[in-house]
Amino acid sequence: MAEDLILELKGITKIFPGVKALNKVHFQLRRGEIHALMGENGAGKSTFIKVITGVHAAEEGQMFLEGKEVHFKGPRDAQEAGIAAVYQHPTSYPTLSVTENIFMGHENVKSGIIQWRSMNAEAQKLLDSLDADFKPTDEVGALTIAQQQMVEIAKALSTNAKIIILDEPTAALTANESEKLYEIVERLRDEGRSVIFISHRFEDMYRLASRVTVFRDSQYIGTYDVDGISNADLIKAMVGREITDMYPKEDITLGDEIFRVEGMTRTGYFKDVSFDVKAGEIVGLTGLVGAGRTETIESVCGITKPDSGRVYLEGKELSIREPLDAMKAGIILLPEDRQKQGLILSWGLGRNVTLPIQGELAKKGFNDEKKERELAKERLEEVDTKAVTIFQPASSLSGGNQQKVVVAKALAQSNMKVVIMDEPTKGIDVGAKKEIYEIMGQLAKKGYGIIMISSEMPEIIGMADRIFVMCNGRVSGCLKRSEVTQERILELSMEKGSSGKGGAA
Amino acid sequence: MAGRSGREISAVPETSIKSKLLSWEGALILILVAVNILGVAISPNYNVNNVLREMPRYLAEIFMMFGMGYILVLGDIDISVGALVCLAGTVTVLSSNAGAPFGLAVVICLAAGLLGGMLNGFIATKFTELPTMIVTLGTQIIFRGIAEVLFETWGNGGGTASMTDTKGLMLLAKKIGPFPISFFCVIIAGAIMITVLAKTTFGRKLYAIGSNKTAAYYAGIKVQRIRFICYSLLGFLSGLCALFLLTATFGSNTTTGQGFEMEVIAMCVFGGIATTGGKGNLIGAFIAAFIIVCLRIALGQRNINTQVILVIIGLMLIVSVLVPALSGALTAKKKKAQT
Amino acid sequence: MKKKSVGQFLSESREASLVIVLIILLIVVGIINPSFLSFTNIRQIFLNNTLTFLMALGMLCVMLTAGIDISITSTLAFAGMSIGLLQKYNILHNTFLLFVIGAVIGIVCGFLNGIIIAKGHVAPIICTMGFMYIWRGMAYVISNNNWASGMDVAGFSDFGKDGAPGPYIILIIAYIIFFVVMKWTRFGRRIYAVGSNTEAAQVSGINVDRTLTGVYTIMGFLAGLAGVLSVSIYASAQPNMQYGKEMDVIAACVIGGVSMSGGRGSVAGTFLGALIIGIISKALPMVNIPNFWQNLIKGVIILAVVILNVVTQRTMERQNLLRREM
Amino acid sequence: MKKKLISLLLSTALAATLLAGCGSSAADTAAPAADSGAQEAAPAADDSAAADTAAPAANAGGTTYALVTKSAGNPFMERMASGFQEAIEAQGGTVVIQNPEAATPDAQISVIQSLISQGVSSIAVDGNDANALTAVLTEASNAGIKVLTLDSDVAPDTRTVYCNQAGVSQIGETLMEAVYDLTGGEGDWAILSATSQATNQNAWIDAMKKLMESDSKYAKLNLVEVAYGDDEPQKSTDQTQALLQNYPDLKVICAPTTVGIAAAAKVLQDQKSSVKLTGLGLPSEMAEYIGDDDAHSCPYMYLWNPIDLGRLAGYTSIALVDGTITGAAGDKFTAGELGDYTIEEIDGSTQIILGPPFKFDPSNIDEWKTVY
Repeated sequence: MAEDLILELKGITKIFPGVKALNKVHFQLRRGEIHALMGENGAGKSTFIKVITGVHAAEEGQMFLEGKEVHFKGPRDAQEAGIAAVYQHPTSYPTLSVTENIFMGHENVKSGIIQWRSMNAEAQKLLDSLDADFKPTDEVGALTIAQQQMVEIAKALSTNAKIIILDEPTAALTANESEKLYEIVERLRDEGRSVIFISHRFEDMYRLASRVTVFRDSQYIGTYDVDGISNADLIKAMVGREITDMYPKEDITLGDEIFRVEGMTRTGYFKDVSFDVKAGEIVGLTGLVGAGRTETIESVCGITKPDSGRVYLEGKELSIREPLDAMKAGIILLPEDRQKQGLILSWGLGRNVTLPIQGELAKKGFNDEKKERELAKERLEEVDTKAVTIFQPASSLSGGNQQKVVVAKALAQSNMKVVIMDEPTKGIDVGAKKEIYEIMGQLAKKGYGIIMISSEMPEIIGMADRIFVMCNGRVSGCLKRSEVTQERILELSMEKGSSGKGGAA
Repeated sequence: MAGRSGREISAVPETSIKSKLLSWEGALILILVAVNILGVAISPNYNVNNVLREMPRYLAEIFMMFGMGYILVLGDIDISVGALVCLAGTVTVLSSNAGAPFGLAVVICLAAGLLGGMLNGFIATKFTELPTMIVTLGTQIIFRGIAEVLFETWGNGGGTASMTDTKGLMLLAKKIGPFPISFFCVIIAGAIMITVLAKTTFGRKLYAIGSNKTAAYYAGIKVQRIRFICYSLLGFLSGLCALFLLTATFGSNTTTGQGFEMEVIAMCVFGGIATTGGKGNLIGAFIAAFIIVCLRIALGQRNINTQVILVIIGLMLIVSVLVPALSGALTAKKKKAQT
Repeated sequence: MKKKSVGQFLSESREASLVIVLIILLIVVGIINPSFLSFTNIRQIFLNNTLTFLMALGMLCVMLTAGIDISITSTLAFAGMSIGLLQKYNILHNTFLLFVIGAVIGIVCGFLNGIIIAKGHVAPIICTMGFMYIWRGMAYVISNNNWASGMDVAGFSDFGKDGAPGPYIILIIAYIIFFVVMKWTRFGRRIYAVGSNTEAAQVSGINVDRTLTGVYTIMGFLAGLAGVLSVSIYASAQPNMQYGKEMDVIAACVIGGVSMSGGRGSVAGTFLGALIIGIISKALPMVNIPNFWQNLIKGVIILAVVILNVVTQRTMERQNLLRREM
Repeated sequence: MKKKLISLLLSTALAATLLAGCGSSAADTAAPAADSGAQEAAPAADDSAAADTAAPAANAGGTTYALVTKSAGNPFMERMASGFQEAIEAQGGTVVIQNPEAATPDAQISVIQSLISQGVSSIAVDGNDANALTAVLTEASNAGIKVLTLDSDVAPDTRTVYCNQAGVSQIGETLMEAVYDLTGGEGDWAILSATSQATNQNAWIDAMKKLMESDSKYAKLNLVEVAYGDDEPQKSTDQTQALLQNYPDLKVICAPTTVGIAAAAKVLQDQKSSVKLTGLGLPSEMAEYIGDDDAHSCPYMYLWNPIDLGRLAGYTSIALVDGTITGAAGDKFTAGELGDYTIEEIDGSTQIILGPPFKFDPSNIDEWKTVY
């Protein structure tokens, strides 16, 4: 059968200063198919996408669009050829309106004058087709991540693209938001468009794609029919080795209650939140994005000021006014956004690890660099960070290894009693995920209390002893390990009678 | 969970004299030497005595530069300090003339600077939404405005006032050998400020805030308190600058300190401190300050048009920030060509 | 659609709140000295602040890209001095050509800023600080300690004479053009896009470097034009003209709601901001506030406006949170 | 590798900048020299000619006389400097003219410090502030340099003698008489001054105020306001307009400052106002506005000849250095073509007075507007 290929790339090689980001990779996309592109972080998927969309020019290789060879000189060429991309981080203009975001670069212009009225009408039509709950004149910066993603998709649709590329669109979405996205993508396929879908989530792939292409270490590994490949084989293709026992959760006898939060309230964000953690216990905290999970934890740790609420550690009430108070007491937060909140990317790994404790190591206010280096090396090796030296900048590491540095930073704080991990595996690849779970298990074994915030159901079900579910700023329920199912969690996450659309205000 | 893969991470810092010499600071030292050679070459009067004698007026600015270095490392900016020098100088002169003993006048001078800095710090930390450029643009106009009102209401009017009792200032203007007292003060202040920034936990916190304010806050650093301290410190140093400026001018007027803020920012940037924060150190800025001072003295002795000197400084400033950017792009291109 | 409260409307529309500030200002000054509201006086506010009004438009563009330009008054002096000297030495007296030459000088100065900032990735404040010294110095050097005085620019200064329509026409045309360009053309929106999210702009095929260069070139063009106008309005060219006035232009933009972090600001807001600055300097001598209070009052108003804006925004956010159901 | 490249490039670039700077600026320093001779000569010609003569001589070791002006870029200063230079070069001395980068005492301090280093024989200063230069001028005197002032004085004990363009009371009387004449002897009038810290401005204004109190002739004159235009055209314009609006009965504005008077003249003339203007102004700046009819805003004004003032300072410098005079009251010397001068004791300080202010009116303005 002569395949109806809409896009084909052959022997693409892309070199960045010092690195080969892509090494002779191939790719075929059929008309009207949803094609998943998978691989670990650093495998070259994002670079590959940027070659297709003309952001990067490949050093070698050919690209055929509907059988004809094409050379894109810039993103504009790719756009005109009918290729649109929705990137990992929404590439929106926060200070501009939805309409402008959608039409940026291909405005409706009549003799040099932008036709706002017709563009607004067109944008409204696109938003309607996506069941969006916001207006074309809204400012994008005020929308939720999910809504911004929708703007991006509307943008892709507005160019009437034949090929739509989605780069990890579900990474920041909750389960039901993802479900909505799936429906949209399927509809796009039914309209005859082709979709390339990059994701770390296997559920995304199984739910949507008919074929999957795997990259590893900048190289092309293979293309498989989704129906014809087992989960284990796929992981093997991606990681290069077999991974067994994804969630290494051991049964540990729990100790006494170590940490308790009572009646935490911050107007507009969360209300009357209470939960507790026992020594050696992993407590999951889940719910939709916008349910107030991160906001609660941030108030607990002193990042933001709660209106009311009490925090007890080992039975004693703490007064936490700022992050330092929590850290001194032994409550350590691994923040959600590694790159912005967890690490100083331009700094060496060592300095990152010792940042919170440099004062304790110092002699009379002077930094003890030697002690710092030794400690940093020890902790970084302890979590098996893939790095050459403690002086290399944190920005040079992959997402998984960056997360390990954040963990090492927490471990360096010797008074640690409670660890709070906010989305610890967000955007990191399978291999690294498993290592993070292992570390988590070991910490529990040592008797620390662990709170894990996550939107990924499999990992929270796989790792947590108890799960607190939050919905619209309140704790809507607590499930024991024995009684937990995906359905129960979903049910508790959804407000009764509401469609569960985040907390847009 | 000790290193299951047994991977070892190096913790040995790279220290080679060669790399130190080739750093920005190394280049600055070369330039400082070159400027002094140039000075001797073009002016027969360019010698240690004359250079040190001409220096005090410029030295006053260097006090302020240390504080500005801290602010720039934080990723902030303060353009109000020139006006603050004017205000501090003015209250000192007026209070001294109103009968305050010299010791009290000194305290008033430093307190005025400190209070001005604290005002900046207060607004900058309470209204973090505002860019510090705006805040200090506002206080810049206010500080000079207060000085103008003071001249009219408490002074003899006329926007200028001079110290009637100059004994104390004369003492400060004294020299030890060929070295003016302010020279030693600058060296001492420099040693302290450089060490604090480079070697202490406080300095490390500044770099952390300048590199990533959010991450620093999450790591338990009291970001706003430290910013407040740095603004207050800069204010205090502006007071010190005003005091030492008084030892050269013995009076204050509405134009005192005009343009100082830009000059000290230029010194810092030329010394390798980035206005985006988290980069550079005060050693570089310290050397750069002396480069500019020596250059001005040398060219001044050659009676070169003062405006031409400003053009040269402007060019130096642009070249000094452009060269790293261009050479960076160049090496990147080269590497690309090699692979 | 729910109706917006007055407070909400004001906090969302910077222009609306500025108009209210303006009206209050006008009423207060008008009561103390009714002649302030006379036609001549209001006309003179525009004439005396033509330069601020004009350059604020360029500063708006620059600040929309999250940049700043503190070299503008030096560019102004260099361009103004150049055309002043052309007349002084009887080389050229054609008003139109003089405007062209001044504008070209400004364009070259601005282009240099733009190219160094865009291609050399130099922080705008540093690059323009360098050129602030350079162009001001050049103005002195070419002047050779001379001014072009009223006699030298006799015919030319008729253009900017009090009562002559020239400066107003230039202002009106500039504001109309910018109003249209910033809102209704691709180039204008691209400036917003670059300031709002540079990376996204790059990905969606906007030539960021070219936009940046363009913005600084426009700023230079307006500064050059302002230089020519300055010579015409004040009938003299001195190398130190408009020294330090760049801060007034920046203040006008800031009061007008232009964000220093880029992507936010409007032509209407800029106009109102510049108008408020103009009214302050014009009103103080007329309400018998001694001259030496002027800076203090100006500074306080600038800070008050920006802080007030932050406070209202915080209150609105707080109210939004309270309204959120839990 | 990268860093090495940086240092290399930077050093080269810097060296290039410096060389370029020195090359161009040697000519700049000397430029005033040629200017004095040929007012209308193209500037390019000046540079090349002057570079040969003045620049190498600046450090030749002979007697060097220095002049420190208020600031660069001011034609009044420029004319003064040319007179100074002419007088001294006629006597075979070497001249250094220093224009500070801004009109502030700070900038003058740097420049004077540099002159002390160069070991000049005398320094003539046009002070930007009466007191701020005290320390540096004392230092200069201690180094054996003769210090004198011209145009704007400094604290009397820090200099030998002050070359005064005209006595304070003389200027006060002249301006007051002009105001009396233009108002017709009664009515409102206002003063537009420069900055509030300009010493000679304040002295003249004080003299005028005193005169009004003491002389009953001026009893019907009403000084409504002293406005300050800060020697900025824009601010001076604002202030003039405010005066017109606030005082509808205003008859005369007196502006004893060259920037202010030009700005005010333009405002009045553009508005076709009936208010008349007088004061102190440069003929070249004011030629447009001087006239007897209603189309011109300024019937007449005064000034002294800045070239002569410079000359006087030049001859005084020479006399001080060669010991003809010491700066004590009663000393006599001959100032070349200007004639004989005696140092007088006025208001407790030693001064040399150039002469009465010169009146510029429609009959002589065309003759003078090309001179200064």
